[in-house]
Amino acid sequence: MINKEVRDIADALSGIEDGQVVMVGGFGSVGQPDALIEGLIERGARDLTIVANNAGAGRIGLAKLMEAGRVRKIICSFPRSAGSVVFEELFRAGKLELEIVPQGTLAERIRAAGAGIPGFYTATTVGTLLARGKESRVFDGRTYVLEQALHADVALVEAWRTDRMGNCIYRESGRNFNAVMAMAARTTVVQSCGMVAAGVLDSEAIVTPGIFVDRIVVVPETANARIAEAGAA
Amino acid sequence: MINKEVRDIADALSGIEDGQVVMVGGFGSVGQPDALIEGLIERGARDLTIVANNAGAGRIGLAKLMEAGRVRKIICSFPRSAGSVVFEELFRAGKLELEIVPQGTLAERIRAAGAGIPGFYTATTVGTLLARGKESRVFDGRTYVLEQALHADVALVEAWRTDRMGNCIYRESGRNFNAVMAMAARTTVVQSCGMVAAGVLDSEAIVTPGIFVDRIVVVPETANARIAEAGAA
Amino acid sequence: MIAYKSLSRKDLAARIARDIPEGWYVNLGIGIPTLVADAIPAGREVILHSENGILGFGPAPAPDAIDPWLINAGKQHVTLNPGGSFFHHADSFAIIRGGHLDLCVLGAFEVAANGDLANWATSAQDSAPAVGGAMDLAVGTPRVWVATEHTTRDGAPKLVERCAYPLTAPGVVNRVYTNLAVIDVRDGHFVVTEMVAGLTRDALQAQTGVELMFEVPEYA
Amino acid sequence: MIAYKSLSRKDLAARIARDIPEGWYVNLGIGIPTLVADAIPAGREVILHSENGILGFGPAPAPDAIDPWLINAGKQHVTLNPGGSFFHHADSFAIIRGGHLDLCVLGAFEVAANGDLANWATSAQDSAPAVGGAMDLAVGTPRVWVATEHTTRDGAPKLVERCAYPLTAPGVVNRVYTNLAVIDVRDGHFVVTEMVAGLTRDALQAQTGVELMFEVPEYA
Repeated sequence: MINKEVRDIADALSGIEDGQVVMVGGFGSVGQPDALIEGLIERGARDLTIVANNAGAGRIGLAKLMEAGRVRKIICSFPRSAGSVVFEELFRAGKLELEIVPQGTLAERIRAAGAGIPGFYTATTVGTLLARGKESRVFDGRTYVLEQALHADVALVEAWRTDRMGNCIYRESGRNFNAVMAMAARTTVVQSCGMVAAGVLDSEAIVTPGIFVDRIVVVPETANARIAEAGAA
Repeated sequence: MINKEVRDIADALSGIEDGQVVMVGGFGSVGQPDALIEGLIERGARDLTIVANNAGAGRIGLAKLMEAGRVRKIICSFPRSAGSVVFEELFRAGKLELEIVPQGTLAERIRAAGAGIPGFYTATTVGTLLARGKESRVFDGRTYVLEQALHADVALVEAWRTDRMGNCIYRESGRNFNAVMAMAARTTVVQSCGMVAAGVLDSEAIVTPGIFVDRIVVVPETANARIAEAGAA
Repeated sequence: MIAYKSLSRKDLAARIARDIPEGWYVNLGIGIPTLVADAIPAGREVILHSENGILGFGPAPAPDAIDPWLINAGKQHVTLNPGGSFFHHADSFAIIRGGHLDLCVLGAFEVAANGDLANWATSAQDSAPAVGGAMDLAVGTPRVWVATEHTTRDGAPKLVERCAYPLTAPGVVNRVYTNLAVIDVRDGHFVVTEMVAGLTRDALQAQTGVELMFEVPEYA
Repeated sequence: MIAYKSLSRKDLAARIARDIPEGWYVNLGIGIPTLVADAIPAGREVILHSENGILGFGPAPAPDAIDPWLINAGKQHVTLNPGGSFFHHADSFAIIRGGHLDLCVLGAFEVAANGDLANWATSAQDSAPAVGGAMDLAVGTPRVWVATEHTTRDGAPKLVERCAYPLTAPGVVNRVYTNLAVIDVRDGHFVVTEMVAGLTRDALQAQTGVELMFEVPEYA
């Protein structure tokens, strides 16, 4: 019987090695797999490239991972925000590479990786600093830039409910980048707020079919909230 | 109050003119908006380009539209199939242009149109007759061809349940091309099996948000089945 | 000098809201644009889109009714209106990039008479500015309105001949709502269509970095 | 001539099913491949994908339990297993093109020793062949197995040096299951790993359009 649930966070993150590309879901703190991020810090892999919308806030989660010196590069749309103190320090000190990608391009590059599309064109960034070095092309009289698929070794995703087959649903605005990152990595690890029996999730409403998911670890909502709060304290 | 429901099929199809590109959802007969196709035949617009997975079967639906001489060109993945007699006749007589597009490329070109992506690369067709005349490009040592977005003037879609805001859910394998075509047309017309009050459809399970939908006409499932049967008789 | 009263941020938001018809799909940026949500006249259905995957979000919840899973792109707690829906980030930006929204209202550091918008980076030397969804919105949305104070806190004009700040997108702004005036962008010119009571053309021009055209009568 | 018994279509399907481990995500083409679905050993979970937006479909329903909304890509009525899901066509081919399936099993007009597959058009002069999802499957799936009779009805070989029919995709086939043998495609060669009882190497070679390599003992 297929069963993608693993015993604990350490099992869920096994195989993550130095130098890998790790996608981390969430937007703001919603849908962010905090327990997996903590586990990644404990695991100790270094020289990581992180793909996420933000570059962390405070000294928890992604910021803590960066502060621990594990991140070589971050690919994100919104690095500098209220509370992005760790990012600022490291970036100013030249200890962190940064690739700024407009949010829609970031989402589409991730989806492209999942969909077997190596490159696509978008009008976003045309005529701006962020188009520097990008190839451009005209379709129907309008200029677009070429963007390439963004793949990952591992995606860390938070879902609301999952089943043993790996099917996921998300909750409200917790869906965000999680559902696209789940498609784009060689190994997709889901931090689930709860397991249900196969067949319980509505077949019409499954957002991430199990085919995209490799491992699931259950972290109840309350436990995840405690991690976030403990970090913030 | 927003209300996208229109009175009848004629209202739903108003504005469709000669020479337009019309997308028609469905795969096989499932999710095919038969009543809208009948309405399109009655409307009389000519010189149409039809985008659909199939080129019709028997002498009903799309086949009837073609037999009536209204279609200049068909863009599809599966033109010749059991029962595609009208297509065969017209095509052999040189009365119908054909663009064969692999099914995945067809779906992605339609999605690209809806997503503001004018072009993308895919490995599908590389090294085959269907790559003739296509621009190719190498990413990471593998060759891909450039495919362009496929836009439409009108998309004819069948949905299972809709609300006045235009939100749609589909039923089982009836989702198919309908959900992507709904994104890709200037005007999206939905043949709905039934209306529900706004807020009844599960916000997590809405497949086509109302923003993609312009008009809805209710055709109960039984009525649609009668149209299909009458045509087949 | 003739007396005039510039609009408060709240009144500016209300002024913008007045121009949004029922049925439009609208994305509101951070800052003054966010205030537009609360200013839409009661009973007028305008559907708000948020980059993080929401259509049809509603006003902030009561403090005791906050749903931690439901925030907008500005990371504020919101509610969901009946008929609202959730989707993932790629679908959310398919909506934006695909031109499906009717309008976005954005803040700005500078707007140029040719419609250029600068609202993300404060200098070309800033190597880590946060772009977020601003470029996608500016490029993808058929109507881009800017909501801004007419000048910076130091009194420097924000409406200029050419933007000095890095562009968010070239030639995209259709209209600017400031605390002093409503100004269309037409064929490379700023055209003033409305001014606050008591303001003179000269006084508005004096606070603007490029020559204005006027479709409003001089103060009388 | 030594007696041998070629596999029936059903036995061929069963032979293929034997090699599909639990947990694989599999797309089955029209024809013999479709029969594989019913041949998967009971209790072994293999998840079937259909181009028209289904993961986890199950066997045909009883005639009185047909659900008109639920068909597979071959337009046959099917059922949905617990844990199955529906999605739209672009997502369905994202699964295919993105390399997420473990396996597709396709029919063929011809397979070449270099892995070229021809299974869609019967001649380059046929200007209206139906390609469907064949090219996407052939290109996107990491393992492509072909299920076919070893020869055409006329006895012409289907395993050839170079395909004469228009290609579906070049160099994609990993393995061929015929009614006579199981044949791997390795480094430009067909390598026979299994033959039906009683068949000789020579007899198999005689029905094949290109030189075979053998990893099976000669019939003894």
